[in-house]
Amino acid sequence: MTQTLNFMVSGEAGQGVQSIGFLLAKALARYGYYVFSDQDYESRVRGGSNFFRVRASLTPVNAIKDKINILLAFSRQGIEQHHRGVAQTGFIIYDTETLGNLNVNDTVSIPAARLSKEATGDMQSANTVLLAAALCLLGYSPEDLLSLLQSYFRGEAAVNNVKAAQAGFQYVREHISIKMTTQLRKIGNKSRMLVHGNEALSLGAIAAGCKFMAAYPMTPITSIIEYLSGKAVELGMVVVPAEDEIAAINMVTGASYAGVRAMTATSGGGFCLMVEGLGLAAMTETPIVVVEGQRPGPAIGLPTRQEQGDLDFMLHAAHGEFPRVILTPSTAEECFWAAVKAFNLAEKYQLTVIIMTDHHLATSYSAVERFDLTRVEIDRGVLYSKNSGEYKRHQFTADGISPRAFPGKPGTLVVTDSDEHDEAGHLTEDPEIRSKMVNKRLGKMVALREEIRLPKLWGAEQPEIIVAGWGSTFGAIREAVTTLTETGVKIAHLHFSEIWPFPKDEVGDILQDCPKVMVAENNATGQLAKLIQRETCIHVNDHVLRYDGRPFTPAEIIAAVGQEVK
Amino acid sequence: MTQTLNFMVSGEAGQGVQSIGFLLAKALARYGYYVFSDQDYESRVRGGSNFFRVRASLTPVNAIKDKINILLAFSRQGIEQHHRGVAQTGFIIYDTETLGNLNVNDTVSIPAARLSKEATGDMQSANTVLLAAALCLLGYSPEDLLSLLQSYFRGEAAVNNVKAAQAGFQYVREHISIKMTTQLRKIGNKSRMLVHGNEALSLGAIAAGCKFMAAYPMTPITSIIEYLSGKAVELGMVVVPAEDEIAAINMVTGASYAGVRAMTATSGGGFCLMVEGLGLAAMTETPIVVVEGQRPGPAIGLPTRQEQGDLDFMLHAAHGEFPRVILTPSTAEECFWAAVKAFNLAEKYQLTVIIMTDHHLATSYSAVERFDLTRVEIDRGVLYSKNSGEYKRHQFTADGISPRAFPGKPGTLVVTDSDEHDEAGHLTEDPEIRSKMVNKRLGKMVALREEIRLPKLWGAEQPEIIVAGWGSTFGAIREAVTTLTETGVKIAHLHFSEIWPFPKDEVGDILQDCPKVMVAENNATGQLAKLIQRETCIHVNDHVLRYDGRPFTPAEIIAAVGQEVK
Amino acid sequence: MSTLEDFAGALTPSWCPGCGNFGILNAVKNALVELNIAPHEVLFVSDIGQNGKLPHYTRGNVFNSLHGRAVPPAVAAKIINRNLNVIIDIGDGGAYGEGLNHLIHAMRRNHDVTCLVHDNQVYGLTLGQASPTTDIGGITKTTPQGAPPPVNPLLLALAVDCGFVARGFADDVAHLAKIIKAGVAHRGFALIDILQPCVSFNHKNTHQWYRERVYKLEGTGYLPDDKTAAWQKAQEWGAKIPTGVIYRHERPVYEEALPVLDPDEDLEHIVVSGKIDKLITEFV
Amino acid sequence: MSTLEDFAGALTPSWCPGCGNFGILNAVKNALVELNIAPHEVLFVSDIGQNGKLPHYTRGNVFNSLHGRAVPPAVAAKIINRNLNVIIDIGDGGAYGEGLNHLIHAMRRNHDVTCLVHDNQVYGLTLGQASPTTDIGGITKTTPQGAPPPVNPLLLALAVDCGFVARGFADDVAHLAKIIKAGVAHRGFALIDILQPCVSFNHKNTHQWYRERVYKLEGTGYLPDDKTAAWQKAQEWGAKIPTGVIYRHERPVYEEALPVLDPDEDLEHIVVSGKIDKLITEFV
Ligand SMILES: Cc1ncc(C[n+]2csc(CCOP(=O)(O)OP(=O)(O)O)c2C)c(N)n1
Ligand SMILES: Cc1ncc(C[n+]2csc(CCOP(=O)(O)OP(=O)(O)O)c2C)c(N)n1
Ligand code: SF4
Ligand code: SF4
Ligand SMILES: [Mg+2]
Ligand SMILES: [Mg+2]
Repeated sequence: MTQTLNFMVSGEAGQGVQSIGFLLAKALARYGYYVFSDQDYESRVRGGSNFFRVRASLTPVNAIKDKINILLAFSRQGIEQHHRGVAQTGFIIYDTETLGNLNVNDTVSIPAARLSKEATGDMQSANTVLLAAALCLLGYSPEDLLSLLQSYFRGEAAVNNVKAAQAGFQYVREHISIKMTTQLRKIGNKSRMLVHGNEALSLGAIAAGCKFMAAYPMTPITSIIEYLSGKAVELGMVVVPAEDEIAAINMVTGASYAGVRAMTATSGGGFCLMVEGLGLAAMTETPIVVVEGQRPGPAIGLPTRQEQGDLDFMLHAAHGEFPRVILTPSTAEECFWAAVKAFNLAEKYQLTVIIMTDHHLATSYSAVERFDLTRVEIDRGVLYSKNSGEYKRHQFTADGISPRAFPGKPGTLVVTDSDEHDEAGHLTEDPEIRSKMVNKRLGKMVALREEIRLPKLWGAEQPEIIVAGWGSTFGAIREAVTTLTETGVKIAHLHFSEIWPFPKDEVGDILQDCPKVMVAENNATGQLAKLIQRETCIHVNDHVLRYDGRPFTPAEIIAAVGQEVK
Repeated sequence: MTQTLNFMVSGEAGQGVQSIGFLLAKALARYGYYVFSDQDYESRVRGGSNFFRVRASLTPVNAIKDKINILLAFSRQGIEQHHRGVAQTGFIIYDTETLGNLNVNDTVSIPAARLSKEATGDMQSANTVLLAAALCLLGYSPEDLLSLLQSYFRGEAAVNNVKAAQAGFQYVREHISIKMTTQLRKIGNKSRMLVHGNEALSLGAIAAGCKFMAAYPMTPITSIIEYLSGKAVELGMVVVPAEDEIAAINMVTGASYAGVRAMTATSGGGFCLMVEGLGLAAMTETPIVVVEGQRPGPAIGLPTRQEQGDLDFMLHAAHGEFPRVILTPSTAEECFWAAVKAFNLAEKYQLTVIIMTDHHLATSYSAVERFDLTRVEIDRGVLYSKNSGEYKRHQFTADGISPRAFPGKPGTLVVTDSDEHDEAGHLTEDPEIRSKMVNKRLGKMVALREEIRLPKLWGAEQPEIIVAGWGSTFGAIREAVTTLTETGVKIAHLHFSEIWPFPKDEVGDILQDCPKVMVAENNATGQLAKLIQRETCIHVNDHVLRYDGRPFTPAEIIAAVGQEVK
Repeated sequence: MSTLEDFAGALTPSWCPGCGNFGILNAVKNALVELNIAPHEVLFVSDIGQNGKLPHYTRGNVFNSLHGRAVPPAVAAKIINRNLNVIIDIGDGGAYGEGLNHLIHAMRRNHDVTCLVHDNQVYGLTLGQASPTTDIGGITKTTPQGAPPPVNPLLLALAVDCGFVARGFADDVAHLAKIIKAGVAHRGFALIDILQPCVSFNHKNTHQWYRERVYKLEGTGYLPDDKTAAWQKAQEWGAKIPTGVIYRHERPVYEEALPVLDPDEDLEHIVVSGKIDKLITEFV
Repeated sequence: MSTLEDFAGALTPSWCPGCGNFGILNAVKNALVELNIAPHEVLFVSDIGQNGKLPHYTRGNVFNSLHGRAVPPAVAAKIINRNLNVIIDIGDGGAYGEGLNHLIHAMRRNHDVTCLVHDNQVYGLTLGQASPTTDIGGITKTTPQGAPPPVNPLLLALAVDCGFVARGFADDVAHLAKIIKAGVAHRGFALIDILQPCVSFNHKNTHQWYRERVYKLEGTGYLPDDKTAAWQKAQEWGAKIPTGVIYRHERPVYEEALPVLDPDEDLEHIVVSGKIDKLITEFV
């Protein structure tokens, strides 16, 4: 196999684009390939035109790149829109009997509907026929596909899909003479997990011992709620489908106050409704974790599309001044670790940790090593021990962190208030106590700075251009910088997976010697650029921005940087 | 009269501190004095310890300064807490018969309760006796006070308060031999309006033709709602007491869509709930005006206290990216003009204008010239005229501004959507239209920059220190800079009454030649400082910050700057 | 005379084939035509959800709001322009979950708008989670152990004395159109909860399920003028599900006590009017 | 044995002399003592308003929340720690205005908490604007032309089948304490609407006004077990105002279907448990 192999599954909503794309990716992951996939779909349940891309590689991949080698098409529109993206050596696989003959080159026609009907009695498994045909052409073992289908489907569906796949394999063997130059094989003996960002994040929360979630559905984070809801009983966890986002965040704060690790998840619109609750968590110094999955705004915007437009908002949401932490994981794997870290920082510093993700990261599958659970550590921060006199929830301490206690223990009353309060948690209007409480809360930022993982400069030694990014653009930027470095450009990539508190001194040091600092961001105003300017006073004048609701491709970044180096 | 004369009225909540303070200020304003007053009160209805300060001057004043000349005290605590603030030549006026004799110097004892009882039958007008006594000592004409009382009180209360005042005058004439060196007199023949920031802002909204308000009560903006509610019928205006702040902002957007100028008002906590609605107004390009009255946060914080902690939040509230305008009036008079301008900019650019005020500005009375209504201009922006083909609410135009039409006209359908939409207002997921719509909206910022009044540098020519500020700190900073300039410090004041879009080039030009740039802000993190850094890349390292819930005094700023120049 | 063609929409519906929303769309169009209302006289204020797309599939003025927030802009627009026939399209999630507070207070204040709740007992647009009206025990991805007891929207409406409380069924377009006509004609807030089969995500309350249970109140002798009878009737849910007007009664409309506003008013006149001058004088 | 002294608060009340809240405070203390509950076994979750200060004037665990948001943290804390007696103190503004959505859904789901609504029919802390329960026509600074019809909280509770619906009167401390005791003892959501005179801002519904009208349901033969009877009784308001338990009925408690959590659990054990390992395997 050449370095990477690119697939696309395209069709209407409701035609199984998502399932077949997923099965394809999973089949490749099980063979030990690195896999990255992304999804593009409209905000509707049936019809329209969606696609699911899968890139398989022998080395780690975190972006979609290059032309399509195999396009599995379920609809005419799926072919019309994408056949131009197919590589010269690539193929379009579809059912001419149902879609008719489209005048495009290099097609492999499989009578999928008919084969499904013959094998299973109905046409519902036609797509599985196409999937099997594609994998057969690539030398994938029928047994391995059948066992995958058996683990994915249940009951009758499993039986039918297996039959359909068998028919697909058989048809290709009997009727198709094309030989693919690339043939798949098992790489090593370890198969990888196939997870998208939301799944990885959910697993991270479980690993961190999260016991309570309350949330309201919203694209792109709904699958976190659904995954955890499905596992809750098994895990001894509670997931409450709240009446709205306001309830969700305040329930989470209540649960955390009562003693457990708790989180919520939402998108920008729902986050808007949580803003007042952020302030409550801050004032009561209650640790909570909030996942914010970005999508294009303002308002409802493009519900199923991609954007990184909320950084400014997350940095400054809510009135008044208080500390917070913002993590911006860049890959599915980082989502797992961000969740673990989020709960630790939240409890250690008794504040809100926001994990920013986005539609692209949330829904893109990648094949990753099994998460190493031995690396997971739990730090609940300072807990109250009885010997320390009468309990004061907001006791002044050197580092601003007051030992926590949970309500319900004899001899200990846990009192806290959303009004300004004294050490015991009671209302006060005293100006001195007020100032001390502000200092106590904001003072936590000092130690927090040490907790943030510093961004590492990657690429050329003394670069002439630095491209900075944050979150899910990682794969595209890294891929672009790699390519450019290979062509001799002295370029490097500075990526932020943990963005607040901002490591301003270190970043200042890195950037100040570089003649050109660019940002690549999936937004229109260059929010990271503004943050860098504010924190370091270093001008960032060059932006590669994309804000049409789609994720970056490495090629775009290469093109934009190319213009600069010309 | 020396340059300024300082009064304080102190007592418990429910004892009439506010009314007597107001009457005192009004009496002075009617004589043509410049007056500035502020209020300090707890979040309770009865008891505690409040005060109301009044400063009268022959020249404009916008801050409280210097020691108290006359303290009118209604409670023992009021004396105990404040007698040390009384000038050597000052007096404490109180009723020894009810409060007992407190061991403080220079008191004028008036048997106010007894006099009230004798004059009116009960003791409810005792404070008016004290007020009259004070004014008598200062040579204020009894007739002028009586006519003030008659215009302030209604019915029986008017009769009783007049009697009480007469008793107060008479008592002083008969029993008090002290002579005040300062005697009040009528200055010129024009009496001034006495308004606080909220009243001025309300009048501005009325002058601008605001026809709809929806709001939910919250300190410190409640008096705007109450004032406008009281005048609504008379003005042909609608004020809806909404069920919550979410309803409030969305009602306002609906009313504006339907055709009228509309606004809401809230404080930080309520604003949190309006954040999603901001995005809706932005996406539908509906002009609205939002007044945000700051108070100390986070969460409930200190409901009746002072802070400027919400600038960062106002700049970045809501997910996604869209234009907005933020006005930060500095005086009551500016509140009036800010309201007028807000409605014009909102309609001209079809976006949200936020007017930031705060507790100090909202509740501090000042004596100002009658607002010059001939200077009020109304600009509703581009309205649709029938000749231009089928109506498209979000038509692409050179400046991004699409003509507005209102629903209900034959032949014109006004269609808009919180999802991304095409020119006609219909849902779209097209990437090209999406990008163009983003550009259309954000592009308005270009012309908006020209609308913003540039901050003027005030003070020394080539200053060695510039103190920058925004909003209600104006009076204290200006006063401090004046004093420092008089002592030979080369200092100047740069004040922002209109802060966003930020005039970055002009500010950069002003600041870059100055060796020391300081900010004075009523918050803990220096939010203006951060904004200046971000926009100009000029370091702002010196802060004078106050965040104990109280407004600045000029003396504090003088002290802080003094340390710098030493 | 307005016609069905006047209400032919700009976009092709993106709803699933078989979705109950098609019936609602037809009923809305028919009702408006029968009331002889022209598109420019209608203001659709829609929520977010499958329901919220309806206005784009017909013609009228359209203000599409946020999820759960259709009611506030709708009632405000009505306050400003009383000539508009304001129709709210909202889902069970938006109306009875996210936005319930607005609905209850709007019914209480009694604004003259018509609220069509596309009640598919599920969150449709977000792919099938439990909604506040999901039947008790309903298994969805967010209620794998079964949903808690649902909200009964009709009872909530009665509790705040809503003056027009009705239930329609999306599959009975003629009957639904009649209810909508009556709702639009009603002076005051009209709540019409519409049973709307969702073929993709609600596999319990299907077309078939509703058809077997739904009956019309008309002809049963039931009169919608007694609140206690309505309270009892509104609780009927199971083997038999009543549709039609459950309760109806006129009471003062909120905006009728308010000044009539003219959005086109030349605002400069307001300024030079003596009113503000008089107000200013009050501060001297 | 817990005693009244155990519940002596840290701060001196800042309420106005004569405020109805003093009666509520006493009733709460008495009820807890009579139930022999110790301060550490109580969690007060309070709203913002005059009501929200109550917990500071007695002893217990206290979580003071945001305006209108007392219910969500309260029910979540109860889910986490079932041993806590969770008491919500909230005003008519917070409960029936700003936070009504939470109240209704919490009653629907039936969490085992007790909700005391300090119903002074006015926004007290913000100095006297109309609240959702201000009597119809009530003149306040925000309703100079008179308030619209009020919300009837008891009807709303009945509409979502709340299992304990009661009304108390702040001036009848003994009776109120009895109701609170019953509410705390009730398995499930207990809504207790408490008539609370506000001497500073509500000059209509005064101590005197309530005293002349209020009567106890006990002894009238009324039984709180019939929902239709309750629906009718709950509408009585005017010359006579009933107090006592209006409706009572047990149904499943939301959190009883959930796993019991231990907040003190040593979290490291969760990680090394096989559960997460098994989940990870599902992704391979
Ligand atoms: C504040 C907010 N929360 C969540 C969402 C995501 N969302 C969009 S529609 C919807 C639910 C739709 O259910 P319903 O209101 O019943 O409408 P339906 O699609 O069933 O017609 C949700 C949760 C959102 N857009 N905004
Ligand atoms: C989001 C928000 N809006 C408004 C306020 C201001 N506020 C504080 S208490 C209150 C109303 C109080 O009325 P109620 O709930 O009846 O309590 P009471 O004071 O009468 O006991 C309001 C509007 C706030 N704190 N937060
Ligand atoms: S998901 Fe359900 S409600 Fe949405 S369009 Fe499809 S059938 Fe209709
Ligand atoms: S204002 Fe009313 S509710 Fe508040 S403390 Fe005073 S009497 Fe009580
Ligand atoms: Mg629905
Ligand atoms: Mg109240």
